[in-house]
Amino acid sequence: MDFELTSEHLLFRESVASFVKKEHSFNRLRALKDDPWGYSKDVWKKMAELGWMGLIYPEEYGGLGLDFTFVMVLLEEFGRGLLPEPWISTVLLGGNLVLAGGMEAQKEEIIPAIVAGDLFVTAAYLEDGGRYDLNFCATSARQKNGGFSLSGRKIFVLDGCSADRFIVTARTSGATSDTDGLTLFIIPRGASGVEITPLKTMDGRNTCILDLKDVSVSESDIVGKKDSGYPLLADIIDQATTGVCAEMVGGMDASLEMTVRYLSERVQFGKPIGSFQALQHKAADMFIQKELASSVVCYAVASIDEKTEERTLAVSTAKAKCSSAYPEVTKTAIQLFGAMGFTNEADIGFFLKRAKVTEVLFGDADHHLARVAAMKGY
Amino acid sequence: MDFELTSEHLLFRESVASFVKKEHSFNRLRALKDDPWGYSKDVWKKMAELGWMGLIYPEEYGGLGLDFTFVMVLLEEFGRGLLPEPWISTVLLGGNLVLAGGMEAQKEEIIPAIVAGDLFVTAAYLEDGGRYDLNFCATSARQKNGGFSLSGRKIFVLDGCSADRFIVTARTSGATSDTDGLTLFIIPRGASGVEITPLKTMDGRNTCILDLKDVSVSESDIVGKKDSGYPLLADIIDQATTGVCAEMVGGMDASLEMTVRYLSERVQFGKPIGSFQALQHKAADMFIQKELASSVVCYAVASIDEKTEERTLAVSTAKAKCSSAYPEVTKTAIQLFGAMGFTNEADIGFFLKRAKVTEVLFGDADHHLARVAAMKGY
Amino acid sequence: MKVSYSQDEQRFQEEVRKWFGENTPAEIRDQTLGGSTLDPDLQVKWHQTLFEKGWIAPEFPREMGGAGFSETEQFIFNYGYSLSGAPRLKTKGLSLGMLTPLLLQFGTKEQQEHFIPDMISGKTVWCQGFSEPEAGSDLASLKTKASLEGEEFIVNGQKTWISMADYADWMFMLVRTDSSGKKQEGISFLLVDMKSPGITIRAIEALTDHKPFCEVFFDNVRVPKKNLVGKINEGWKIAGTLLEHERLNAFPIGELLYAIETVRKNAEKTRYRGKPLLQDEVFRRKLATLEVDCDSLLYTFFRILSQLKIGAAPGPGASFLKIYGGELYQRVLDLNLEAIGPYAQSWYNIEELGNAVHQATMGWINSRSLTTWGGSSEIQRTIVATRILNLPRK
Amino acid sequence: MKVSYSQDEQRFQEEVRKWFGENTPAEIRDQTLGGSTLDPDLQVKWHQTLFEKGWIAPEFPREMGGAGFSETEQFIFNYGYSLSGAPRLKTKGLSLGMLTPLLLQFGTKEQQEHFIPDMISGKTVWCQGFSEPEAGSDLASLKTKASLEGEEFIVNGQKTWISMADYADWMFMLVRTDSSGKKQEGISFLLVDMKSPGITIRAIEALTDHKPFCEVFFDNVRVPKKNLVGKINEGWKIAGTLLEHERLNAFPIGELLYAIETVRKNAEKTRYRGKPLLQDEVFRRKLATLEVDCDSLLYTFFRILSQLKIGAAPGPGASFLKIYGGELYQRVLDLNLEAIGPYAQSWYNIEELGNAVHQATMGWINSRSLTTWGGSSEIQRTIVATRILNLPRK
Repeated sequence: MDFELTSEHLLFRESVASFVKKEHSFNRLRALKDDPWGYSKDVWKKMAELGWMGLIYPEEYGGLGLDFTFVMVLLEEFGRGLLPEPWISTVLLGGNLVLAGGMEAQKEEIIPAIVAGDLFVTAAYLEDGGRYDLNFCATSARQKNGGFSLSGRKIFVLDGCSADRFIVTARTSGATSDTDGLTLFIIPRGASGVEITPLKTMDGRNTCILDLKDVSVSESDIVGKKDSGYPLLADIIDQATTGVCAEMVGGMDASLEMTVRYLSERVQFGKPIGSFQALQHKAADMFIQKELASSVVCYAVASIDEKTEERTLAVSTAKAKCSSAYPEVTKTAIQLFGAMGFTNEADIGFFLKRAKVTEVLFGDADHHLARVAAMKGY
Repeated sequence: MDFELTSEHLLFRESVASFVKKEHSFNRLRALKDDPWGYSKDVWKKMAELGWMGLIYPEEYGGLGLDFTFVMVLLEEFGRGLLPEPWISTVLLGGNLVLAGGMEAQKEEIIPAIVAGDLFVTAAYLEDGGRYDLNFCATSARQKNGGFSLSGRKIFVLDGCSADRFIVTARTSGATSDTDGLTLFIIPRGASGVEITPLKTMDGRNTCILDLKDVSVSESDIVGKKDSGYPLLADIIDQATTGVCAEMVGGMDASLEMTVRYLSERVQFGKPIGSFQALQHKAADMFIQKELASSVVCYAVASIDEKTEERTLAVSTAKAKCSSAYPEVTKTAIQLFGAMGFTNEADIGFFLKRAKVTEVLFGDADHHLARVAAMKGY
Repeated sequence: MKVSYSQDEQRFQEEVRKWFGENTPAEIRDQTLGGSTLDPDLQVKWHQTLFEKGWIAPEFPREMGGAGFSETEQFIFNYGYSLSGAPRLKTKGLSLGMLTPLLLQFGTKEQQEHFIPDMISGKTVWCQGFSEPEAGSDLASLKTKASLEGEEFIVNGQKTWISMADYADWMFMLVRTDSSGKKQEGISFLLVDMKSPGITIRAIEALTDHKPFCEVFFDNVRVPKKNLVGKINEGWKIAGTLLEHERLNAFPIGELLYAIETVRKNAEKTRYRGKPLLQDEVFRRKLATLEVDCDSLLYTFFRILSQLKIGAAPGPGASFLKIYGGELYQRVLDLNLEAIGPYAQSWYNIEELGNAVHQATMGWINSRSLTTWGGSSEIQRTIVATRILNLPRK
Repeated sequence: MKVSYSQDEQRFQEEVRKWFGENTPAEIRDQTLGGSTLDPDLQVKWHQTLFEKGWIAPEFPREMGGAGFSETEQFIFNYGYSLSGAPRLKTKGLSLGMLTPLLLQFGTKEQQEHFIPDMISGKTVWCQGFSEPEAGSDLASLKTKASLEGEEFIVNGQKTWISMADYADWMFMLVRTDSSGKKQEGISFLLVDMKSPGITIRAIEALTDHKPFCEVFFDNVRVPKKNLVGKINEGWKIAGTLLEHERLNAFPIGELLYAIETVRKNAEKTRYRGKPLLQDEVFRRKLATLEVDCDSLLYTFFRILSQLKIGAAPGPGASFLKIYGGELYQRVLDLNLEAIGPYAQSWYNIEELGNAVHQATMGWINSRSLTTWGGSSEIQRTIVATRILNLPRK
């Protein structure tokens, strides 16, 4: 077991960090708060120019073909700065689904466009009443005129307000909670019967409710095999979950760093408050939680890179840990910042909100704990 | 809502406290550790002379007829000193069952003897596989020769090594987990087919495994109604549970007091360790937990005194709180005592062990939380 | 000890339940979980409604405008009030919960007669000027200066974290009147008309995107000498008493009871694998744990409250209620977000989601402040350790 | 990064599993959960068995008597060792885990050659004389005095909390050789033959009713000057390095893994409402929570361990492993008692209950010491805050 990064990974970290520092700031987040997208296409294009959209995609589609550890490095740095650009939804969800399950024509149309920074794709799979279960799907795909007619509602579609394409789960057979019978379809934003209701999250990012009313799609819009969308979706969601875990680790690290700085600078009773034992011990607990999360995320990333049999267990273990650690770390940070932590004038509050959003994104701690128990065989 | 004690209660507290101080010490616990009974009949007789066995029994049977608040006061003081005498098993379990459900002849035979300090009675109801459920009963009572023949095994019978009589649950009808079909029988220690295996608990008190092999009893040995023993038992166990909660509050109070003293006296780095903020805050948390437990036990005691409809909920709320607070408080105490706390030379360890035993006695926190959820209607 | 009600008390309980059910405006109830941002106009309106009913001050005698309730009636009243979803009022907390007992203890007869009736009726709204940018936990380091010139104090300096400063008619504040001795010794307690020339106010935006508190700047503000409470340079002791009242008032009893009910309702509405989430064993256990802690705290609160006489200082006991109450309320609102699952990430109030989601997320953010304002949980634990347990100070 | 095994590594994993399965004596395995009270004779026997197999020191080179394993092999070995239920050995922890790296760094060639081989083979057993009655957390306050007279130190004083002092052949200890300067400056590090005249030992009874540690009294005990490690008065720095090794050794990795397995087995055997307790949703969730925390810690442990070269000091990172490892182990053993329900109150080992119950209760009591010995969790958190996070010291 070895968690050392190569010099390539370390160099990449430096370049991502300096990009984030140059192109991004917390004041940018303040400015984007009421923006319908919550991010900027300019920054996105610059990222694309650096090749980051194709980071893990094969070279034949214009990608760099790098390993998943690069994803970890990239997203940790995004997490440190809270960069809001939709890399997870477009690259890890949308593009990855097409790459893993799509027909050659779909890949050729979509992947290079993503790599170029010209196309936003996302996945739409959550439904009301299903909580975090990917198999829960009441959206129906009925055969009609040689194709399918889709009707149903998806919620919290990640970056859905700005997506050009949606990869949607719909039921071609089976009952609402069956694992079998799910099919993935690509739907363009402008398709007839598609309605988008914006749903901003507390960290200022965009999600949407996606209503489908008799949306017509053809066989050629299917990603993967009919009735067998679940394993494909589950595998890709596992990867995206690991990505968000890396982002959470970066967020914990930045929260801790900001808190330590504040504790060292803020003076009360004639000394820096960071010299008070009770506050020191809370900072120590933040550090411990961050370290634990970081290690287990490394394990999940390496498991994905090596395609081990335990990777799904590793991912759920990582998300369960991050979904409990990140909120704890940021709550403690807010507490240690005192009244100042409760204002929008301090930056630390951004991390509290992002922690809450990422806590539930792709399933909260309890959801993943139940999976861990099942996979551990009890 | 009023939790003030009357001057009678306060006077009684003083007299119990001075008795415990005079007749008992932690060194006495050390001496009794390997004693098969774990307590002394001499002290028991002295308690009887003060009228404490009959504290809540009606005057017609030689009792004092006082309210349940006196039980709280008595047991809080026992809990402060960790007095090991079997007041809860004999008075709150054994005697109370007879008083609440017994025939006049049974009452006349048993209650005055308990009041005089001449008779130890206990209840035997727990079985292997039933965890804390009172209704779980595989012990059978088959009709035989106009009476019954009892066979089965009871575990952790409180003060069973020294009991003269056992009030035993046995199944006269129904399946193992049914609530109906339970009957209570009085069995004398020496009855044929009774086998007692000592089972010392970690606090040095005695319990036993009670094996019954074709033990013959008659109709006149039934306490309460045939097949309807459950509600009677449940009600008396509620009272005993409340009693043990009061003991737990006393134990928390003494643990806190000893810890505060140690923190004030032990010097490291040139000052009392109680001046260090991290240790102060742990002591503060001990105090908070003790106060919360104390209030909810008062509520349960008053609910029993006033026979309110909510009393079973109040009892389970109290036990759930005490079963989490007492172990927490004593674990923190041990931690604050450092290496010294881990020795049998310090007294604080007695509280850790008693906390663990009382935590599970009459059901642990989870058992009572499940009851709370059910009684709150979800 | 006594926990059950007489028939009269049961009737009163029913009356309270009924009145609040009929008279609490929906717009107020909806804001309870996000309580501390309740619109000031709504607060004053609700204050005045309660005053007209005679219920604004359950513990005060009738001749003062209070309800003159017995201790049991107070319990019944407060419990019913809380369960109705009606919020604690800052207008009431500051004026009736904190300043009134203080004026009764330390104020002149003239001050009592001039200020108290308008506080009770809700005619005047007060704010509290204690904290400064460099004097938070270390309150005694405050620097805002008041120099006596003839019959007036001239006040210069800056206060911060002041709720409703941009709405209040009056402020009670701590000022430095002497810098020569120990820092606790030169502090005085003043009542200041917020319309005085020289006062500038800047609202601060909180994590909720609301502006629930302000900075207030004093530039040669003139305050009549008669508005000094107690003696000059003896304000620290008065402030200490007041902070104990504040801690008791800071105990979020109403929010707690209402929040537990809300979690339950949300878990009943939320579907999880074909059943209401409330039937999930794991969720049930979590909720029951919080219910037990809430009940324990509730009984403790009333145990301490019933020992208090009107105007008496609550003592350091109030500290531990504030610590545990704040932390427990945060745990309850954590579970409330857990109940609504993916909706926990939502923020804006869109029709599709209904108000429960916005209320839950907003309330959750708001609850983070409960363990810092009015003295952080860290400061409170030190108070418990040194003043209740008598552990050695540094 | 790398987490999966090559075929060779998988074969080695199987070999380890098989060897421990066949060679770990049942009497040893049964004591693992109550690890720190493992009978010294059994410890030495097991130490020697491992030595003969060549597996006593996985990380040491073969020429020293170690196994010379690669980092991955070390991981595989340690993991397999732990899961087998074989306990950490105090004989190994003190001598190989702490003293050997220290002698390699600070000792003379003569000391290295004289002491290390017997430690590795298990021929000599060591104990550690650091704490004193008035010098626990505040270790630098130690008073046991060593005066140099010619070629010998004369040692007088008292040490306490010493594991196996009544069994060990040698002690490494801290003594005061100068009282004139700062308290950290006059401390030296000595190796003392426990058979030296003037040594008296008193065993102390623990909460487990065993006597796992002793007080040791020194009355004019003569120690040859050549048994001084490092320079005179420079023992504090050496001790600091050694304490970091101790913290890494104090991390209860084996107990944790074995304990989690034990909880699972106990919950499988325990019936609850007609089913194994392990099928109860609430219990499953609790166990899964601990498994996630254990795995997180395990990966962190190996991440830190793999960064260490032999003999290098682990640095302050070892502190946080010890904190979290100890606290987590306590949580696991809490759940282990919860699993066995009413049996959690039992103490004596009666046949009726089987060994699992005694092991569970004894292990639970024993685990309480994990967060105090070798520097309490409070001290460790301060180390993390000031030495890793660089927060200001007082």
